[in-house]
Amino acid sequence: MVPVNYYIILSAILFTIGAVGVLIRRNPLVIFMSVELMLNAANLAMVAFSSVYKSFSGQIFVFFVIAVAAAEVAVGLALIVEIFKTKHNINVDEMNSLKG
Amino acid sequence: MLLSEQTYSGFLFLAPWLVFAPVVGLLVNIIFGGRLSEKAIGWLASAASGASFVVSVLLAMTVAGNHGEVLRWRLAEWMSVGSLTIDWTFRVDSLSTTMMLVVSGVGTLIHIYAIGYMHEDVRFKNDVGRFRRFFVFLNLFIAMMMILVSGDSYMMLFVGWEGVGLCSFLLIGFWYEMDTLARPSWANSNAAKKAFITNRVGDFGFLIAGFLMFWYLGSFQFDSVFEAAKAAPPGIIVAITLFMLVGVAGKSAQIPLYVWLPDAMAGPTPVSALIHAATMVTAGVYLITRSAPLYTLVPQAQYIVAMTGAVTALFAATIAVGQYDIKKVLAYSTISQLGFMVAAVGMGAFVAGMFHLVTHAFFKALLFLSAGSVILGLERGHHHLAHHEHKKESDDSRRRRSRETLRQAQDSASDSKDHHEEVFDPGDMRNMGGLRKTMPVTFWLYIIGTLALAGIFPFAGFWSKDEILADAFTEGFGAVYWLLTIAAFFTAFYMGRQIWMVFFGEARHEAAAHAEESKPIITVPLMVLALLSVVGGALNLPGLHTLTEWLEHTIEVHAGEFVMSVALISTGLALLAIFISWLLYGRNPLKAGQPDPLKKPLGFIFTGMENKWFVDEAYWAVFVDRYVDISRFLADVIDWRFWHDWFHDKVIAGTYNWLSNIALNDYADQRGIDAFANALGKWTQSLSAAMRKVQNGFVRSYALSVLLGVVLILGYLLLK
Amino acid sequence: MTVDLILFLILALVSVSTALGMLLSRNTVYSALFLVLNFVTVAVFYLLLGAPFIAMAQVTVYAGAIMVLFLFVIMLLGTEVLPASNILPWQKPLAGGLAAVLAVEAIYLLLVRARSVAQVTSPDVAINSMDNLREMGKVLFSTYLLPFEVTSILLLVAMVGAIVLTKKEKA
Amino acid sequence: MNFFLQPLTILTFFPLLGILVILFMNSEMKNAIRWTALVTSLITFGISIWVLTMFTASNPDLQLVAKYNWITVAGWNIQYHMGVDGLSILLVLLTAFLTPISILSTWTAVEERVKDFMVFFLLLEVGMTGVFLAQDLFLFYIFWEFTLVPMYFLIGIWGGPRRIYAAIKFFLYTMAGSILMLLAILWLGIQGQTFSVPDLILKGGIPANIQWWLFLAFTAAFAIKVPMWPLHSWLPDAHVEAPTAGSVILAGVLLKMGTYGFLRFNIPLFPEATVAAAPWIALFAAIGIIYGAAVSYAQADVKKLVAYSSVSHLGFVMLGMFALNEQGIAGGILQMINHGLSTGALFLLVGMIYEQTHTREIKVYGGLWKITPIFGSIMLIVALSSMGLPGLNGFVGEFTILLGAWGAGMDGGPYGSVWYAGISAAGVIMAAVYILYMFQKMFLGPEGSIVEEVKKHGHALRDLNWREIATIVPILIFIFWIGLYPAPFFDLMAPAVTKLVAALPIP
Repeated sequence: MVPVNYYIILSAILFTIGAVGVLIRRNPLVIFMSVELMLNAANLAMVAFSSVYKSFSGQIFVFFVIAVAAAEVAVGLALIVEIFKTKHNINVDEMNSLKG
Repeated sequence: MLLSEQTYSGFLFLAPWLVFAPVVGLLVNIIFGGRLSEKAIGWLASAASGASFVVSVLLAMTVAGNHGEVLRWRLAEWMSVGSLTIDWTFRVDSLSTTMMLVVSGVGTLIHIYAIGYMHEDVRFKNDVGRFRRFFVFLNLFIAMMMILVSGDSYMMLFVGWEGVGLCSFLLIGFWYEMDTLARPSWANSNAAKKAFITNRVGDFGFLIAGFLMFWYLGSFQFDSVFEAAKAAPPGIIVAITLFMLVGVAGKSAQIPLYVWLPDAMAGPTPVSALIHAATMVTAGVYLITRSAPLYTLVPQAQYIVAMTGAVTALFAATIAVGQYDIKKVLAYSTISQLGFMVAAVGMGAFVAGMFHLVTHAFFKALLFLSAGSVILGLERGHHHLAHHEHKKESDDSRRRRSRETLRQAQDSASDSKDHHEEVFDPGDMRNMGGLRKTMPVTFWLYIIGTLALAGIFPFAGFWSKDEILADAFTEGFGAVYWLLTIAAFFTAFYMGRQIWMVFFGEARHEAAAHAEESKPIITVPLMVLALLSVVGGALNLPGLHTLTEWLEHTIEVHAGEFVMSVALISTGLALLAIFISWLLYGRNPLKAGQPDPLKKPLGFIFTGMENKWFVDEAYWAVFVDRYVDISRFLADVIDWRFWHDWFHDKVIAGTYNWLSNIALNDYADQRGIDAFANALGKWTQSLSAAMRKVQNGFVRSYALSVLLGVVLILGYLLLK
Repeated sequence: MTVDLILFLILALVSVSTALGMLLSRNTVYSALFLVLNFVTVAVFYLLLGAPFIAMAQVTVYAGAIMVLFLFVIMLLGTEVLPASNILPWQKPLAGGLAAVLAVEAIYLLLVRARSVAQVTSPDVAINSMDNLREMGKVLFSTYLLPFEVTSILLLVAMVGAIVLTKKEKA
Repeated sequence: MNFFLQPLTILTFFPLLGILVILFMNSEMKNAIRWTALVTSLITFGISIWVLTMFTASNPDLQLVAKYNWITVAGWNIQYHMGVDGLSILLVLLTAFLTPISILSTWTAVEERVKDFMVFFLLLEVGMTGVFLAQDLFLFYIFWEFTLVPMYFLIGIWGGPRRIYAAIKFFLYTMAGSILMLLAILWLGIQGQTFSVPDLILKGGIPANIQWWLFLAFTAAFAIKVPMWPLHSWLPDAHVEAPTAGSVILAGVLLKMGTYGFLRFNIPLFPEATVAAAPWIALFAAIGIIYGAAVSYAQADVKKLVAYSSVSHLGFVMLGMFALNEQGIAGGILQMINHGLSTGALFLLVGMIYEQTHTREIKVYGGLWKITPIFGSIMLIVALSSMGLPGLNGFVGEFTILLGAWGAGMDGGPYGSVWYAGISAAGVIMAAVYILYMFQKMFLGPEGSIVEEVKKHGHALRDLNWREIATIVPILIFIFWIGLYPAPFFDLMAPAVTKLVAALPIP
């Protein structure tokens, strides 16, 4: 059978790819997708552990994560749309009004 | 004595109504007076005062029916603290009922008189609304006077004592926005204030006497005090009686506190008659009589009291000679007569003093009210003229009067400086003359009053004054006797002078020529008083001693003997004085603008008399101005400039400011702590300027630093 | 090598390559489509791990709803391809380096330092069957009732929030 | 729950309820805010009457006691300890009585920031009532300092042109004295293991030399508050600048906190020091009486005149209390009430005319009695009460005080000389001088220039309206009541006073 370590390593790789995506892409939509990928990586790890320990908790947690992710995406996309409406641009490199 | 059985303390329960009746009267007038007519207001007040009189009569009957036993009616507790207990208790005995009868009797007559008098007065002075106020005050006065005479303790007496002082203040200052000649001025209100404050000086003495009394004799209640006094050290009794004398001097206008009474003539004439002649000013005499058991214990104090009275009697009589104002003459006469009374009670002749008090109340009220009638008569004449002949007034008389008003202004120190040329003084005897033709009723009433005052047989004044003189003579008060006898001579003289100047000769002013006689509402009360002035002597005729027997129940008395030589001397002197006054003023009546015939022969002495021996000026210079100076100095220099501005603002606040600003802020703080803190700040600033570059506002680079953190933490975990 | 392992390795390869594809595509639409593929492979992993309910949820919610929403927005905004920019020039190499370190660290941590755990063998019947759904439901509506309800409120709030955010302001 | 249902707790903190309501009101609803404040203070007055009905006059001890542990850390034993006895019941009633009157007096006088004003005013009432009811030194100190804050703002916000100066001076001056008192309180509390005043009195036994220092420390706080000569310098500033209602409460109640402090703490806690210090207090009191009377005569500003007259009147209170006999102390307490009524009424009346003329300079007035007869008559009664005319309240207090002071001056008494009483009695004459001066210059004589001045602005001087009469008449009722029948008032305090005197080491 497949050792659970494999699943975990896969999860780590996916998570890293997601993290790189957040860091190097300038399109907020892609950044957003990368965030989703990271979430998925974490979910995968949790389901794997749930299977090892024969407990529902991991799965239940994943269920909630999915629900929250849905909510997050709804609000996040709404924000992006709104930003685009006011700035006519969604390049994150041009949004540095936080600069101190 | 079946009646006495029935009236035994039967009417005693009415005692509080002595006070309540006038209080009800004044309350009704305050609340509903605005809707009542003048007549209704006046008669209501008179009825209230009359009710008081009726109660007094009933109480007197009760006392009589009770063989002169002292009766008390306790209304309520007043103060009770520790060993101090003072009640509102009414004391009904022969002495207090005598005073009640005089006060309410004369008071009621004057109330009625005032209905007529004030009706005209408020119109001459253009403030009809003030009619009601007058009667409210008058009723208040009756109430306070009743408290004074019916109180069973020194403190209840003191309530009335100060209360009448208040009424006196209110009524002297009744026309508070003008002077006696109705010009806008502070004069009347100054006179009122002067009266109150002078009385307060006397009350200070009364209070001190009270403190001594309480702590050494243990009570304020009359009988307890008298009982305890018998065992007390005489020094204490001397102190008490002399401090009490200060109070008496204030209220009864004796030297040195008499100065307020002449100024008090600023009040309307009924007030002068009621308060400043007949009743309030005699309160001091009543007080000494009431305290007879104290005074008889200490002959030294008695002697001082007697001398005070005698000296006042003569001193005031001399001033009266030099006065031109019809009421001022009477005012000094009142002081002089009060001196007689005080001298009498000082000598221990309490009955004589009370006797003179009663008769004096009759005839001096009569004289004042008649003088009021004269003044009104002149006012009417002047009013008449002002309406019809004002323009025709000759230049000559105008010039003369302007000169006169100037002199009057100089006469009274308290008068305001501003005065107009065209001011007519209806009270100035130099404006009168020949009034016997225009005002015959008043003339005859005035004659009766004068004869009574001068002590001519058989008028009331003769009997009472003579009893005082006889007592002085027989009791061995030689100096007092002579002082009083000379004073009696002066009395007859200035009264004669007044009669000749006012009623005889020719009118010296158009107003006098057109004077009109007063209405019956004014003259009828006068007739009653005149009748009393004639027969009042019957109260205590030698041999009968009705009053003596009456008062015997309350105070220790001795029947005054009738000394024929004394009577003959005083009557003879009085007749002589009247004759001299005829020589000076009656034979050659004064002409308009002519100076007083006494001026030449007496010279500076007359100037002194004219100017009241400059006592007011001296008091002003010694006390009043100094007090003002001291309080100004304390207020402006000590309290404000030194204590407030300099010490607090400059020294305390200034030092604090200096400490905090210069010493701490500049040196310690700015150059020490601040310098260090600033250096620290600068360093931080440069550091943060470098760090700032990291904050580029790009979300991705922030995320990168997050990742860096994650890597570092993980690395740490790995290498741990 | 068992069938399971082979299947896992193939799927893992697909999963990583689609993730990289998402990362490296210039066109956003392609990125989205790569991601859909990735999600589907992850769903298969869930099935392998005996979590059919999560797998279904993954496919419907993630691969279906969310990614369709993404595509809608991409089309709506019309910004499939962004012009090149040279702001933050060191961002890319730094990010790549750090990510590599992270991956190495994570794998090392998991393989060397972590306590070795048993292989995923013969999943439990209760878990690995159609009972899974029933059991999940029971747990969800008993032990986790409150979080469940809170989540529903969260979704409602998100919905309202999204509407409010994108609503046109009345002038 | 029991804690909140104590009558004294309710009495003290009830105004907070009103504040809560007012805080929720729009600050533009001025009339509604005024009514709320008025009704709150009236209910508080009602509660004080309720307390009075539960008060047993014949009991000399503390009554209606509420006692709970409050702060008991580090060996401290601080309690929430409230109680009322004959020494304080009248002052509590006075506070509850004057507050609605003051609020009523601000109806048209305060137009700006009405909400803040009423909140501060009700807070002030809480503080004042607390001061008179607190039986724990620590609690007392908190209430004592608490009153400073609302008063500071009342003067500083709604005052006259120099209000900031006056407010800061008032605050700092009072604070300076209080610090010393705080030290003494801490010493007492730590040394005695309790802050409860009755317990400390019961325990007693403070060595005489330490008593002296503690006595002085307490005196520093109270003498400034009274204020005793020569620490009165803040008073004219505060009075002149404070708004009318502030002056009324300042004169009516706040100053009494000082004299009450002497009565509640100095005399029973430090009996030996009290007896030893009595001649000195009497000396300063007598100087204050004469000095205050003389200085007020020379004032050009009527509010200042009344302020200095307070120095004189409070001198009487101090003189009476330190006579250490029943007459003196009972008279002192009654005089506190009298001064609150008379001087409070004087400030009210001055405020009423000030509202119309906007000047307090005496010399521009004159002849007002003719124009405003009701106002003049009421002023006359109040003025006479202030100068101690028998039959009105002022006399009863002054007379018993002077009587007591005279007794204290006799052989064996704490004063040792009757001169203090004798000289102070001369203050009665001087009171007549300045009061009559004020009355004459404002109400008698010819019309003053202000009459024309006001007419120039298009409206004539008017007499009191119904609201103003309603404000002043309750005070008049008490002026006559205390003057004619003070027995109920003396009865309330007599047992407590007897107890206080009996505990003193006087032969």
